[in-house]
Amino acid sequence: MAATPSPHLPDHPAHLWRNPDPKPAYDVVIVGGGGHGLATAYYLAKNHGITNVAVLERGWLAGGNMARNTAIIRSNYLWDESAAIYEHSLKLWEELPAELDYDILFSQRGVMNLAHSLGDVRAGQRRVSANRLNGLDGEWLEPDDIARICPIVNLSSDVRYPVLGATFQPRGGIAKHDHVAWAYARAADALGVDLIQGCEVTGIDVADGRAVGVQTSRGPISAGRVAIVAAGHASLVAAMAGVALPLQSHPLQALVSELLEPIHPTVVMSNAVHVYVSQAHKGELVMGAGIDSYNSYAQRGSFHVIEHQLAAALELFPIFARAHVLRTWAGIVDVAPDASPIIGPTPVDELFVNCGWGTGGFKATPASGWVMAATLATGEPQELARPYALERFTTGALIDEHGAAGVAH
Amino acid sequence: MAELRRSPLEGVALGDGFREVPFLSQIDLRLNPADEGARGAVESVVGPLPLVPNTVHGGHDAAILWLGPDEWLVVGPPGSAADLERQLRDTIAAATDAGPVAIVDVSANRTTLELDHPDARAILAGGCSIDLHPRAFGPGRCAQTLVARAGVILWQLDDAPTYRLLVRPSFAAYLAEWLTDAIPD
Amino acid sequence: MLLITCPHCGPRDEVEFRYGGQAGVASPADPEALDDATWARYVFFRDNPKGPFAERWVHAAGCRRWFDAVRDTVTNQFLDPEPRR
Amino acid sequence: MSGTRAPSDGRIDRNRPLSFTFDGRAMTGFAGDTLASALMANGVDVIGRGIYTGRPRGIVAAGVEEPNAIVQVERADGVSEPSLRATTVELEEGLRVQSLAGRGRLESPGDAVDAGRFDARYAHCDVLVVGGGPAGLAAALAAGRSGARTILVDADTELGGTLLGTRDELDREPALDWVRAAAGELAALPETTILLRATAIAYHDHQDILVAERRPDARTEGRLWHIRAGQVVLATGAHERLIVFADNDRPGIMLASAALTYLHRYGVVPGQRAVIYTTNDSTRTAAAELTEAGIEIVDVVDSRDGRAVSGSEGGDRLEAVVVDGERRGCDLLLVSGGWNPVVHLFSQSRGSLRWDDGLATYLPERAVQATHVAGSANGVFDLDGCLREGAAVGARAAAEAGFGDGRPPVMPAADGGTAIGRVAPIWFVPAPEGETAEARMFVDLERDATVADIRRATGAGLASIEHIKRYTTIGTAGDQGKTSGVVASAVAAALLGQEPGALGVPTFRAPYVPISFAFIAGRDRGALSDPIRTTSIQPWHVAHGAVFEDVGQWKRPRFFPRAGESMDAAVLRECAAARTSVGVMDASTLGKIDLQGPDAGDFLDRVYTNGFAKLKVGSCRYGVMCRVDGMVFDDGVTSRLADDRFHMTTTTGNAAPVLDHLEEWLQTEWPELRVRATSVTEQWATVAVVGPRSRDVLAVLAPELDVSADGFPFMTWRESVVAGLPARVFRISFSGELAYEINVSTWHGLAMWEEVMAAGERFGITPYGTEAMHVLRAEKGYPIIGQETDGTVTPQDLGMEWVVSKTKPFIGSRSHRRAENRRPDRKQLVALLPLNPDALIPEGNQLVAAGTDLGSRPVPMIGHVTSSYRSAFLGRTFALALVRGGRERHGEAIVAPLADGTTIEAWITDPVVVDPDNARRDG
Repeated sequence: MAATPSPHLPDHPAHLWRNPDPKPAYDVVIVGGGGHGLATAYYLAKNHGITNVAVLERGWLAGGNMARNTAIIRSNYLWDESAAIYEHSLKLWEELPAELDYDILFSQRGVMNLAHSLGDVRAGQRRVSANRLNGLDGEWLEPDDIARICPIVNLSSDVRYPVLGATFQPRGGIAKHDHVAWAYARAADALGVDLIQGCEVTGIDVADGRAVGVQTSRGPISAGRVAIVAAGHASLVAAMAGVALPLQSHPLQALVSELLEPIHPTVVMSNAVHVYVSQAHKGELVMGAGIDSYNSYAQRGSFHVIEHQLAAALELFPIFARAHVLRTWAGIVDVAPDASPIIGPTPVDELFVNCGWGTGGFKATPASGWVMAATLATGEPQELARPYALERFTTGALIDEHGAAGVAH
Repeated sequence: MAELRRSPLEGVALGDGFREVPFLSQIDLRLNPADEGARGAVESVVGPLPLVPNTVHGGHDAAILWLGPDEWLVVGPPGSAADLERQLRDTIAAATDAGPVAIVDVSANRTTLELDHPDARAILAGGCSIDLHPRAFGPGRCAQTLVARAGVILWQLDDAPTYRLLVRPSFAAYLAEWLTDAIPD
Repeated sequence: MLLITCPHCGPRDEVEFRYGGQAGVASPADPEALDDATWARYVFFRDNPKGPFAERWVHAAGCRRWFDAVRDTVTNQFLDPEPRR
Repeated sequence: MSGTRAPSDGRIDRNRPLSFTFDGRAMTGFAGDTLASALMANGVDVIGRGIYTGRPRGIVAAGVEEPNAIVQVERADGVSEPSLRATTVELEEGLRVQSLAGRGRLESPGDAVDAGRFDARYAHCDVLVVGGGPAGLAAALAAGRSGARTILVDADTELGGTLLGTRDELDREPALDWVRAAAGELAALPETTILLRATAIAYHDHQDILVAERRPDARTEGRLWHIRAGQVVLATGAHERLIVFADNDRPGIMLASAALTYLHRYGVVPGQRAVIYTTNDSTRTAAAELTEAGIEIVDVVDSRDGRAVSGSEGGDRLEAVVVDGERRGCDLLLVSGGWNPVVHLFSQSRGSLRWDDGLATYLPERAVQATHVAGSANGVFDLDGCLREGAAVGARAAAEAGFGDGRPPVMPAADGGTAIGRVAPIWFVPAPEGETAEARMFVDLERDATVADIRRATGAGLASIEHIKRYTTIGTAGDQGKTSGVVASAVAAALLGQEPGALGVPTFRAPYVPISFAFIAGRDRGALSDPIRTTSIQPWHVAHGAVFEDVGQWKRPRFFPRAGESMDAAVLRECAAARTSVGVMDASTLGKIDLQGPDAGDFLDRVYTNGFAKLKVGSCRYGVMCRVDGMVFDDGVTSRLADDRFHMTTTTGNAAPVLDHLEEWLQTEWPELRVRATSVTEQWATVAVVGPRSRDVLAVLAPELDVSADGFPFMTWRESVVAGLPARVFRISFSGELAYEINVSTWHGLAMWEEVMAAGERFGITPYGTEAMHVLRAEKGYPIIGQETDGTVTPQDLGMEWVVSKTKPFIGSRSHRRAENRRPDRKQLVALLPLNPDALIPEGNQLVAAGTDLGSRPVPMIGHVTSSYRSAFLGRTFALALVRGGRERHGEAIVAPLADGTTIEAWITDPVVVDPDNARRDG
């Protein structure tokens, strides 16, 4: 249930993790200490008993996209393959606070996706229908329902793009991103996983077509299996082993307001005008925008994206006019041609990837770690991960989450 | 036929300092400027083409605007497009050494707003990111750019400064409303 | 807002342009001769470097010409003062 | 004691009193006051409360770095703005101010939309100078005199910077005299612009600086400047730091420079008995200045003497401090813990920072863009040095922009100056009672975070400043750690046993100060939030009661209801008219592209899946375009105007993308093709006349035109005069009926429409909108791009093998041969006829095979409905759907499970449900 918004944050545990020096060898080396890497390490240890594991992080743990996203959680994706993995994730989210014994401020306040055109309505109905048959909680809302759930949405017919309805997933919501990452990190550390920060991977050792270890800024480390879980930097790391990935890295901007009294009870997304917004537990409005068009590793985007976003936001939420932008920032999202992730083996034996999550990474964290851990444990793609193989770009069996939002008329 | 024509801003109340100049003739020309035969034929009809990017030959009544390295817009008084197009086609057909020239009557594809306001620069700078300072943009200059959320051909006529904004009919009402709203304090 | 130099129109704000991704990816002369993997490589795989990147832009709201430029994907600095055609 | 107004002094206008309220109490200040100075002058000690601790908090600073005095401000016009720093709010008549306990409130002024109006301005300059203090003024003078286009921005209401709050002299005259002269000279320079109340909030790539200008008396409340600068001079000054000790948050404890600013600039005496606690020379003259104002100096505690303040006493106001273990009664503690150069913009511009031991802070190290730093922002703290460096940097920036010789102008000499010397920092003062007191040692006042919080973070295993920031929330509030960031980093370093500069500081994020959403949105609101595009026939549609739908930026008539008529009834009526008599619709929004050149036919062969090179002049052909991945991108009819000229149409939404697509391939892949593409979308208005009587209507309008079936066959076009207007008439059909699309100049669109209506009157001509258009085409199985397709659909999936050439390559052809695209169980277009002819399956609904168990999840889905309508012609409902292996399932049943738990069963049929032989169309 939704926690009552309060400016108070829970206290963090007095101990989070050790800061060990790297050992010379591990059964599994995970490149990337973000949410997905940490979750992978945790499930490797917990589900598969594999604890001789190192997570190598170039900077500080969870300092990439995990620290830069808008923390929205939902599973109401269109395609069966997407719904399956994101719903697995949502089920894991529901257990996570208890399992990890950490208040991650998981709040199932519902996620609403507004429709502004007949095409949006059709696409929304299609998605809700698929969600229900897939066993997800999807609902279609008429404007009256929207007003009941989120009274501050401007439902006037006079606005430039009137709201015609919305999809709604009541079990969707938000969580506190840092807490999630730290909860996984603490749990993995407690199970014996080495979390090694300030350790940049500079090369992948490949012998006879098989990955055998990595070169790092803190020396060579040999590995039985290597997993690349490096989000925006995945294609760079994979290239060290000669593996090409069909990914492009783009800035994805977000911003946050000052702390405000509770006013926005749910999560509202509007793909048509590129806005998504929630009010976090302490009271700040957290808002995301569209992806900047160009490739970048700069963790910053162009300001016109923010200007468009706020203009659109004020059409939907006039009451936000006097809220203030406190900070803006950008993550680096790696996007595959079909906007779906790539999970599984690579042409190099014992080298695995988990990347291409684009804008879906945060909500996928538990399932991503879960399926990646199973894949690393067995060497075979976990069932939910199987459709996300790299080969799909050759066969054409894409899972096109871009296309699912077709906009031409 | 004049009585049957409607300009996009007919009947629209416009703010002080700008007005619609409807029904100008506009011919879009596409040719390779290195093709001397084609260029010669065209220039024998319309006069020299401006080859410097974003410049204009001519003025109020008749002008040629550079739109791209192989594209120009010939602007003339209302009602002159059909004759001009015919003349161009005939001349090019007769020029045996001319390569292909694309000629399209686009007179109705954009309407023209003329901005003649003491604060014209400031008004435009409210939504146009190009540098309109006299050192950077003066009479005889043109640019295809954006003013707020509308694509325009911006064209400075004189030092006053008077500007023309050529805009698609479907964006004309938006642009007019934006300009009316922009008149500064 | 990036400032992008159109080789024809000069420096203009990024909003006048549309991004075209990696430059220099020629379409295969004979697609039918390619196996699925090679074709997939052409359709879906592009370089994604951290650092200098040869990329394409089109001056969509201006002269509508495509051009290539080299930009550092970390600093966003364009490395060629005059972008190549 | 609390603050009081001095009998004289200050830069306020004592002849202009202003009344306001604070938490309901009526108060008076003066023009020239900030809200903070007015509150202080009214004796207010407690402005807010700690967000977690609830402890009383007073005014600490005199500028943007204020962490405590954050209030909700309601203006006389009813606009209420949360979370404003009282130190940056200019006092105005009628303000209603409320204290906040950490969180602001969003309020709508009644039912009215917020009246605030903001706008934007693009500007270009050779040299932008940020900051109008001594260094910035000197830089602006140097740049301005060179003739460079110079913009000087300053956040304050007047130029002068710190000089406004000091009694410094230049050439033995008051420094403010020089400021006035400099401002006058700059204002007179033709190419120099001064913006006051203008805060540079962001420094983006490519010298793009955002400046937020407050405009209290103008038509717009604020203006967001987008300044593209050749060179940038940052003269942004420095913020004084607090010192962390137990109970260092008590009202009455404030920054030393702030206290002097209140005294000199605002004529406010901040207390009666003061202790000064310093680490550096910047407080050197403070004691004398305070004494002159009648404030008793109880003690001056200098860290360089090994002395320290370790605690405070009092309630809502300071009563005493503990100095070296001894109690000293006082109501004011002036603190100078050192200075933090304002490096925010420099850091945003990607410049690197370095730790400076002498100043105990971070300084700009290396610029990446054309960025120069001058004055205290660069670690230069004496007035003489600021002026000299400002002048030098300004001249250099101008020279690098191509103006002047780079030689700095001569500046006046400062008498003495205010150098800070070497700073002996104290990151936190240990308390006699040990670590327990650390929970009362505040590092970030706005976030109520303490040394204890930092110790807990480091103890938990955190060693990165970013982790510590997130664990403690230090630096995440509205002040973005302006006074706390360096201290927090140094405290953490100390607790980790490292040097003070070891950890760095968290990334500086834009904006430098909080800025309202409305400020950024500017004028892009309401009607101007996005263009509304309409056709030339719009006045008629509006006059005749059309109901519109948004199609991209276009507003298109969806249907034309008669009085009291429902949409369903209107659409049935409109469809019936088109099938039985004649209907008319506005098709002007279709994209139109003129293609000219000898290779135009070859080019079309490459971009369409089917062939065009051999199309006869005068003929039209339907074509489909794919993307490289083989998926349908667009469709439309293209007509040959001449051997070397075609007229292409595209879908409404894809008009621009298709033109871009054509240009991309022409310019980057096939530059050898001699083809030119020109958009003529808005050159032509298109009136579609549809139905068995359409020929009669056209015959009336174009008596010279042979409209007979043989004289003007299907899929041909004619140039003609129609209703006296020059026109191109295309005999094409998107309805399956006999139909003509009359194209005339956009100028003539409305006239042509009216002529068609008049000519069709005797046949009961009926205007119809997009909804009827969708029904009519669906009855014929014609897909709509974006409705039947979603980027995963091939032409073959749509049953359009007939339009896909087997003999020539085209964009995407190779992709059609990939394994996935040849699977027999791909989703294919079919029509569905519900068993119950009144049952309408919702569009988008998923489909399952007949007999599927709906009781468990997941339910296997085999397709979805793309379009669903009531057909006037069939007298029943029908739908189009994409169904796995659909072409092999004609005649089978399929089930649509609805949201309410019921189902609709339907038969799968061929997608063409009306006139499969095309007798009507070809009539």
